[in-house]
Amino acid sequence: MFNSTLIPLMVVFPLIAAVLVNFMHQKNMSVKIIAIVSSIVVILVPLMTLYGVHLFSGHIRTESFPGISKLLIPDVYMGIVYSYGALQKILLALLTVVTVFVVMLSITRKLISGVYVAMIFISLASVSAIILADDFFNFFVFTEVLTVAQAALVIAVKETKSHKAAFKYMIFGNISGGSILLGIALLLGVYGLLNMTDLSNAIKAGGALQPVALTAVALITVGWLYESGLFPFHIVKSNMYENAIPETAALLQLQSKFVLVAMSIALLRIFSGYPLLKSVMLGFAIFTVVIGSVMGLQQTDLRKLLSFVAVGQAGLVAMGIGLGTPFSISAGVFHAINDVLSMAILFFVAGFILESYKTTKLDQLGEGLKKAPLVGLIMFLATIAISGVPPFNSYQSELRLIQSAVQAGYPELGILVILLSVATFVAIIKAFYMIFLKPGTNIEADPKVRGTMHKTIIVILIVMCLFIGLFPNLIYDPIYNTIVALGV
Amino acid sequence: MEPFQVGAFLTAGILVITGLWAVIMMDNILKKVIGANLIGDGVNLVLIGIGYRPGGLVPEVTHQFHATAVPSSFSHFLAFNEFANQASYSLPFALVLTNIVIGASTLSVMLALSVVLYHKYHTLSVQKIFEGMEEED
Amino acid sequence: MFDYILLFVVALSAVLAVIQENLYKSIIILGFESFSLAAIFHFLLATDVAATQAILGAALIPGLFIVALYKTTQGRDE
Amino acid sequence: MLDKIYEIFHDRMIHKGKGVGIGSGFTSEFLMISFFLIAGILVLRTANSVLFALGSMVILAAILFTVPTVFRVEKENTDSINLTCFYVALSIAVLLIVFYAGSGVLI
Repeated sequence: MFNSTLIPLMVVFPLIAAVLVNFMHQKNMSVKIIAIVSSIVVILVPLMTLYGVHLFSGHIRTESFPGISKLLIPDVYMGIVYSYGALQKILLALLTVVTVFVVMLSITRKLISGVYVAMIFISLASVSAIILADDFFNFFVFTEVLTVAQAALVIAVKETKSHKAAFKYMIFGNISGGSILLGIALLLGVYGLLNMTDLSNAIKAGGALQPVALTAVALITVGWLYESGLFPFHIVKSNMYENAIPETAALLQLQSKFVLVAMSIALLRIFSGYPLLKSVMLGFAIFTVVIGSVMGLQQTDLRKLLSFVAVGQAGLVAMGIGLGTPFSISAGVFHAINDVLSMAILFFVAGFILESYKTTKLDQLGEGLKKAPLVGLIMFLATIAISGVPPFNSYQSELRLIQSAVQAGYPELGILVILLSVATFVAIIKAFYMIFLKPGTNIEADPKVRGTMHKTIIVILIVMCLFIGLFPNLIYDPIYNTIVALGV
Repeated sequence: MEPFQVGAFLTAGILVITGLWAVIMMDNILKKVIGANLIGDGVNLVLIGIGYRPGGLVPEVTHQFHATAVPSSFSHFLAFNEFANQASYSLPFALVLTNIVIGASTLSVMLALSVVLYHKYHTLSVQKIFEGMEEED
Repeated sequence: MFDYILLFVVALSAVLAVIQENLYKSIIILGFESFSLAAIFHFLLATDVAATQAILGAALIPGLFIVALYKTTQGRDE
Repeated sequence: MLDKIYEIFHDRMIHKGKGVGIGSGFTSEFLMISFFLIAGILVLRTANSVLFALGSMVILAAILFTVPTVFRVEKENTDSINLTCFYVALSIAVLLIVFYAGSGVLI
């Protein structure tokens, strides 16, 4: 069997880089060099790796056990398996690109230490593992690592508010981690398997779910809600985004949306014959969409506004996935990819504003267009990109979401998607007006802040948005084919 | 299922529910952390209970395995089928080892955070730390 | 019989650790609970896990708690 | 009519900036009401049960009497850890009940 050997490098290499950077804590020059070199490698590895599966320590698939086996299916994997396909390639390429942007922005700042960069690399490694893993326990371990790494990134801000946000995040992370592991344990007790492909086959072969397996579904769904920041946990997530450094918040929202995609696809694969799960996902997603956008409209601080909008958009992604047809699932995944780019631009703009004005409170800002015309222009473009105006990428995915909602028999949800994009537009254009156009301001911009790196990065990202908007099929077709092939 | 296994599962249920109650209802910040620890303990007990087989062999310390034994040569110590019928299931044990270590690390981060929050607010009450004083940055 | 008594001890000390007013006593009870849990792991044929749990759960975690408690209340009763 | 609504919103949002804030308040109120209408229509259309229909009608009527709903939503979504704890416990319970009842284990 073909064993693709480069696949674990996507997880192992960022971990090695994290350890190295962590050792070089006080030495700024070596941290810079190591970070730049590892960034280049990190970007190159997903592009160079061939599609395939990696079987850890060479445990091949067993043929069948003799009569002693009590398993429902004869043919199982014996070790941890990572699989790498077109969908994983797209997600990982985007993840590494945005992570490298954030690393570049971090090492240009004076205050940021080696430990901070190390945490960024650890979170990169864990999200890669979550996207790649085909083994449920491996998946769980890396969600826990991701929780700690994200909390550490927020703690690094050294304000009391961010400490409180991180404490809340970790307490609820403990609840959700416990419930995911309990669900895995119950599934292991019932079916004796941990591999997702095998579990899916075994559950199909075993007929209707028993009460114990139903409990497992409910517990894993609680974990899913937490990892993706949906309804009861949306406050916790938006608190994290709001209290992190805005550049890091761009990374955090990207990570949680990708974990949402990976975990939803895993859940839909495992419990593919269980339609109630999709309805529950849809219900929580709709609730999150509405509450996220309503709360976003009410905010007067740019970071808080953007974090609620990010939560609402995550709900939109989950809505596409919860509709449950292959078309809607791929539209949801496509929307996750598009939305992550435009949200990242907006958070980077927020980072620039925080750096040059030392505040993000909307009623204190104003007349920014004279100071930074380029940033203003790109924020406007990103605003119309995120609210689904044609030349940009979110238009393509929101169109597909509406089409799939109508096809699945819920035209009302199409209306809801349109309303949400209108609300998002109103919320962010309000912020745009108050920062860049509103006459009269009482704070001065810091003339020393040039923000060359910020400007370069947001120009690159808006060009990427435009490119995906003009050629959507380059991204969309591989996703659709993967989803159809997975048979969720 | 064995009676002892059932007892272990019931105890695990009590642990998880007690921990959840402590996390959700208790006001003291250290009690919340204790509750988080109890949840982890309960889940570990469930996993260990799955692997139990009454009177079974312990795979890690069984005398059938010598230092020289390689997987292909199990047969001359004990037939593999016979071994598989007698040994306890050791996959969950490996999972629990991982989970104990993860739990300890998250716990230490939470404790450190609660110490930091105490130095800011001079109280351990969650009510006083998280509610009120919202306007102060 | 001893193993069933241990199960009861674990459940009882978990509840006691949560409802105990004095935090020092609560932490000591938590360590006791972890150690009994390690013994149960031994009876459930997981000896390696029992060793890890005995070290981490009964020594390291209560130690961390005690340090945190000392750092927060400086030995005063809260 | 519109002036009266403006007055209501202005009184409640006095600490939140001037005209632009009230405009976005209007938008979110409109979004909430349309969401409840859409949810009501969905439940009425998909659930073929008199119980669900009556329940959703009652809830809709109750919500339409508490306009503006935005401020209530905002009050329920503060940073408070206790509120989040409550909603977490509630949703765990709802999930267990939905999965058991929907698969015919409980009912």
